[in-house]
Amino acid sequence: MTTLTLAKALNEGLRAAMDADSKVLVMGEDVGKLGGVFRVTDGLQKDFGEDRVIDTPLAESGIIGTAIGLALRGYRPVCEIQFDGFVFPAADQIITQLAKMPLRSLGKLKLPVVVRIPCGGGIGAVEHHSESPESYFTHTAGLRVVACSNPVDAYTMIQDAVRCDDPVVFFEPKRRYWDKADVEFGAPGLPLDQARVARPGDDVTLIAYGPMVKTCLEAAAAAEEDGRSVGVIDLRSLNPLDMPVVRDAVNRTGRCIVVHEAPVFNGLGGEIAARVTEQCFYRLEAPVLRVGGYSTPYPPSRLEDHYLPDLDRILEAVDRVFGY
Amino acid sequence: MTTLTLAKALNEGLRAAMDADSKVLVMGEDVGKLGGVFRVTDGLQKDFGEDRVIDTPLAESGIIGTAIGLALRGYRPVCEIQFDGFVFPAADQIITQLAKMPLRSLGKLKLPVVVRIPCGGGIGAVEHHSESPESYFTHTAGLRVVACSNPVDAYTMIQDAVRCDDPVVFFEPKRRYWDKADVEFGAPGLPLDQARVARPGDDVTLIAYGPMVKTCLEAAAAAEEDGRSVGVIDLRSLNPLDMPVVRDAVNRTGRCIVVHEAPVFNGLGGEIAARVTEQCFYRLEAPVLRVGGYSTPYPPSRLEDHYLPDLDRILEAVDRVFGY
Amino acid sequence: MTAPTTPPELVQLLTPEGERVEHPDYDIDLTAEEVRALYRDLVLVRRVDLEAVALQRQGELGLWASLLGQEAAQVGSGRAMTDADMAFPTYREHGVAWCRGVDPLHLLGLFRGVNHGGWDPYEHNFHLYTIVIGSQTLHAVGYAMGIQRDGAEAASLVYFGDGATSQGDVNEAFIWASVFNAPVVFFCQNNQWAISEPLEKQTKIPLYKRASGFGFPGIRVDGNDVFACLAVTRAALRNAREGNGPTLVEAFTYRMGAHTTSDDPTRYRVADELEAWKLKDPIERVKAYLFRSQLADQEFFDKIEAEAEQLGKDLRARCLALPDPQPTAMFDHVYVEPHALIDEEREQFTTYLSGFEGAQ
Amino acid sequence: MTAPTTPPELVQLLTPEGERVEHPDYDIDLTAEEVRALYRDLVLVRRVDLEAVALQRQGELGLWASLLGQEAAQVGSGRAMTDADMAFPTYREHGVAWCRGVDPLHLLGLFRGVNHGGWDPYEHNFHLYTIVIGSQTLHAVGYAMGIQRDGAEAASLVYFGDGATSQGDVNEAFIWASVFNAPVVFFCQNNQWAISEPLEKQTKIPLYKRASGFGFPGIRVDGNDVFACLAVTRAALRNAREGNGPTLVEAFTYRMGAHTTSDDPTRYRVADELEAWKLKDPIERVKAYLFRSQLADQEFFDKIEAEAEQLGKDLRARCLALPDPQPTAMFDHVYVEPHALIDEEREQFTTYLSGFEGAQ
Ligand SMILES: Cc1ncc(C[n+]2csc(CCOP(=O)(O)OP(=O)(O)O)c2C)c(N)n1
Ligand SMILES: Cc1ncc(C[n+]2csc(CCOP(=O)(O)OP(=O)(O)O)c2C)c(N)n1
Ligand SMILES: [Mg+2]
Ligand SMILES: [Mg+2]
Repeated sequence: MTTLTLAKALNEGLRAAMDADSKVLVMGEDVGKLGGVFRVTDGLQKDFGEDRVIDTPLAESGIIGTAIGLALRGYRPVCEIQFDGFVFPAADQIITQLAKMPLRSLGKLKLPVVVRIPCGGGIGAVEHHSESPESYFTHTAGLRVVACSNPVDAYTMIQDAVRCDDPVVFFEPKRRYWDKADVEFGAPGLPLDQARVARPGDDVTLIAYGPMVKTCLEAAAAAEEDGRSVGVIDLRSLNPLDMPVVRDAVNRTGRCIVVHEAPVFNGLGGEIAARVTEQCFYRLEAPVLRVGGYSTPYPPSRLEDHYLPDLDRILEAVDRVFGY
Repeated sequence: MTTLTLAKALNEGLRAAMDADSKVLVMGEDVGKLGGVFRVTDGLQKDFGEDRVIDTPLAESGIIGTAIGLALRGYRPVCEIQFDGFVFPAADQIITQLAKMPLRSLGKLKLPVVVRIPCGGGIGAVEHHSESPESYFTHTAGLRVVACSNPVDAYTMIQDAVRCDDPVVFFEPKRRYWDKADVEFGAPGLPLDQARVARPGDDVTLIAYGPMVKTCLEAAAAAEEDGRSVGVIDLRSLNPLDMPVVRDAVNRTGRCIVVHEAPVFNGLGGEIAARVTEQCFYRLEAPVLRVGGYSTPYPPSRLEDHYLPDLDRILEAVDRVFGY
Repeated sequence: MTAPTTPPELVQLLTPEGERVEHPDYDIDLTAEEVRALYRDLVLVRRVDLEAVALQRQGELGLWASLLGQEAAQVGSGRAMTDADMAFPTYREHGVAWCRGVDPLHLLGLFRGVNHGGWDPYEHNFHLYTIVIGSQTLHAVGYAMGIQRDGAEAASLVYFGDGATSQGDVNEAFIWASVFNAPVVFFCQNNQWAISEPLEKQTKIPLYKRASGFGFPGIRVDGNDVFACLAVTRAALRNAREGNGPTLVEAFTYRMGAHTTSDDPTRYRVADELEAWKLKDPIERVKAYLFRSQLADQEFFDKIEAEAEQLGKDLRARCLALPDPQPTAMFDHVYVEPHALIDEEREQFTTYLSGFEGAQ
Repeated sequence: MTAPTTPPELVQLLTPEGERVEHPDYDIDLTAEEVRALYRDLVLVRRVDLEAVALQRQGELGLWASLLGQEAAQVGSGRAMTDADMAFPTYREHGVAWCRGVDPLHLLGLFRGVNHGGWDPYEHNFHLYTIVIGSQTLHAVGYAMGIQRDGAEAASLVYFGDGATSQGDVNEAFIWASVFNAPVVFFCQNNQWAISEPLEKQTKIPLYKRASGFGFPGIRVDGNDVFACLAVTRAALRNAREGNGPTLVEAFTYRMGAHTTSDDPTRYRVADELEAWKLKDPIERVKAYLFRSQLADQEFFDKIEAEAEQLGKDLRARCLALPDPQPTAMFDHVYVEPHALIDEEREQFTTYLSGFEGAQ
């Protein structure tokens, strides 16, 4: 057991993946000497060389496009997108090529490419550095989308993502990069497509992923003081969703709130709400509520505390869901 | 009154918009002499000149990026994306610039840019020519997203979109381009952000837009023979949604089905289902059901009839929604 | 052989009249058999194309993108590759597919809508058709970076059109290839048109010059001259394999037909242009050369003609016999590993379908 | 004046030692007053930058992207514009902002997180900062196409870095500008680094040569020489306004500081490099020139120094006084016209907020 930050857990996970398979490459802007702006790739170039840890030209479409080509040649590239807001120049390569080429080839081509995206707000950054673009990818068939929320998962999930033969978009909660936990090297985690009951609860189920898991756990603890038993599910996998775990929880509580940083409108919360409602219709005491970002571009950082779901907003939703 | 196809109605609408305001430009690939691959811009270059109807280099990011620049200089560009599947190279300019620049400027800049996208399947085309990418844009704050379903709306909506001072993503149902209706030149339509009750109904409400409106109307007619009164709402505006119209209908029927061609997973249907459930919770006799594309890339054309919602799939959902 | 008659910037080894000419930097020694083989390729490839157009007209294909006029560019470059090289085509490289040994039936399958690409790219080292303009250039560069890492003797050869040169991706591919010195040859078929847009909508200067701004050589070759296309591409590929980095080859040619069967070129180009280019037909000049140099006789030409006819007939028959995919096939291969959502939807769909059984 | 000492490809009019040199194609006649004004700009701009770095260190700004070392490139090009020209900056063009008359407080506001860009772009013909690398190059070209349509006497001047040249958008901007002959000047500040990546990760050949492949002129100027930057940009802008199309100007300079205040350059570059560039400081050479040619005396320098101090002090005070925006401000200006969803969310939010009133 070693105490690691989430960033360091990812770093160790990547290191293990590169040790295990010489075809694994890391590529992106500033991933080499600098070790990435969040130091997730720190030291990897020094240890694995410039052929396996590639500082690329500054162009995201080029990063994903050449990663696809490398994958076609048998490599397993792990691409870093420097910040959430900079994934869009690569949208075409991700959506029309990475996601669709395996089907296009009737399974003859596989593209084990991982696209790592530090995501979310709460770090006081300038524009484009605090976004949550997961819905653009969960809506794109052919991609797997996952989000880690803590160092233990980060360590195993990144390795599982690298081992996965499908393309995986891997979200990392940047404001949790410095959160610490004890990580056991070599220990396996939950399968990549399974959700985790982060906290059981009888009265209401909070569904979250990435940075909001911690916030939800805090809200659950606060609610307990008011005598409410609030469960929290950490989805981990955003596409596919682990509906059995979600269903079980909601069937028990009859009340459900989805929490994410992305704008609510047409966000993943809508999908979850619609599915939960269809699958647990007779058990629901209230509509599934959603707490998330507003339908505005991510605001300047002096306003982000208002924009982001926090304890108060979650607890307010808990109150509301009991109002039905 | 003149009988026009939907394509011709758009053409006449664009012509009227260009006549009304000399700042209106049309730009895109093959929009000039060819008049666009669907002839929506037919004859416009001949009549308005190459300065106002611009055949651009073959690059979608360039089209939207330069359109933004032209808008900053006071022009009102109407950009054509040749097919739905080719909008992604422009994703960055649309999502990080077009949608966000007005807020970024605290309202000092407005970007009255229209992005026209022929969308949807059913025409037996090759890959990338049959997609329904609306969710990528409805989830993007700062954009208005609309879809026309018939020649009458096409004629007025395109003019309203051009007149609108916000950026508008304008979806055109390509398999309905050749549908005809009587159009009255100069007559105003519903406001751009309002939904239309395409058919009133007492038992169940179908919510659709673009190409699926016609399919829903046919399904409603078929259901009537079975004694079911099925209403159809043509959303017209996908962001914002016209919730009052939707709510009224669902509160009456207590049953609601959303139909679209895009994959159901994290599609607009999820948002509508979540909202309707929250706003009409006590009136709903059944969960809001969704009929849409599957979570696969758009299939080869020999399979598209299986992929696309049709009469049978809608009627099957109608049966199901009565099973609750 | 005589001195060249075209501007020096255009590499030409065989004139439209079928005369062999010299070029200071590029030449090629072909045996009679090799020339006859090239001629056969050209004729058969055109025949496949013709049959496909006919099939489309008769409603058997949803669409077809004809290569008419571009046979030499495709066969010349296609035959320049070794087995180890990897080709990345657009949607029009039927001639290259032929050279790589891909059964033309697979191409028809795609345009018939039976699948999005039915061949095994690794079997022929011929990647799937890419429809999104320019995307494949980055794949080719990435693949070439893989070749570098493998220490293999191979190169990527990537095809794209004049219109494609305007896409950001293509220019990023130039940058990547240059910076990483990747073993890739960029083969641009400048057929003068991107659907209805003439070349001047994409560039003000000859396209092959684009490369110089990225720090690697560009060269323009007569795209209707199969010898020149072979010689120039072969040299560029060898150069790439030897670690000397990328080359841009601009094959100067002409799209003799419509953009695709959906297109109507009379709306945007004049007939004269086509007539002028007909005089530069890529097949006629090889035929003239074979005749003139007595490398082939009428019997040979008749034999090829007959082979072409048979090929067309067979292809048609096999195309009509192409079975539609099973409905549930749309769920296959979306993911390589099990995926709960796909499984759920497949099951729902199967149940739904079974509801129709016995009905009607 | 003496003969130039730098390689001919680099336009230089003032050596690092403060000597005026000649250039065959570019020269400039500046009055003493003009030179002193440029010096003042350089010093004040550096002072603003310094204050901002200090404010960031003290937690008053979330981030700052220092222009240290790039003052001459920015002031030279910034002063080359007429009022009618339109500038499109990245996130580092504080010196250009200064030349356009934008209150530096607005720049601080952005980095403090008060807004995403608080000035009126039309008031100063200085567009908002663009953070997504390269996007603004297309906006500048589109704007220039608007200028063409207006028949106006103006041009766009768009800024970007060496790293940005790898983005598809920038290359598409080159194509558009060339094909439409748009009145735009591409001003690339090659400060040798894109965060931790040195120039050779973006290109193998000098960046100014990129333009030739797109069919328009490229020129490299000493980016630490304010005279040369002024002369070359002025000529390029004039050329653009006169209908002769785009120019790429590569200002060869150096990022003396960290990429931003979040960056730690000791991880990726050696101290020697910085020392070498210090000898080419853009301000020192103008000071030396002013001294040497007796165009200014100590009193002048002292006055500017004092003005700079005052500017820094004022700026600090005004920065600390910057009010946070109202919470509901995040809903303003998302759309120009009424939008039901925004209205609904604003109302919900207001109700939610009011629940806290009186609480605690
Ligand atoms: C990204 C993208 N935009 C638009 C299209 C539609 N489209 C298909 S082919 C074509 C023209 C291509 O011209 P060129 O690159 O010269 O190739 P050619 O067809 O002449 O072989 C266009 C615009 C597309 N396939 N992809
Ligand atoms: C599309 C995009 N990708 C990545 C980034 C993150 N980023 C910010 S600045 C920068 C380096 C820019 O280098 P250069 O263009 O040389 O400009 P400089 O910062 O040196 O002025 C990077 C990678 C970004 N802002 N936008
Ligand atoms: Mg072409
Ligand atoms: Mg730089």
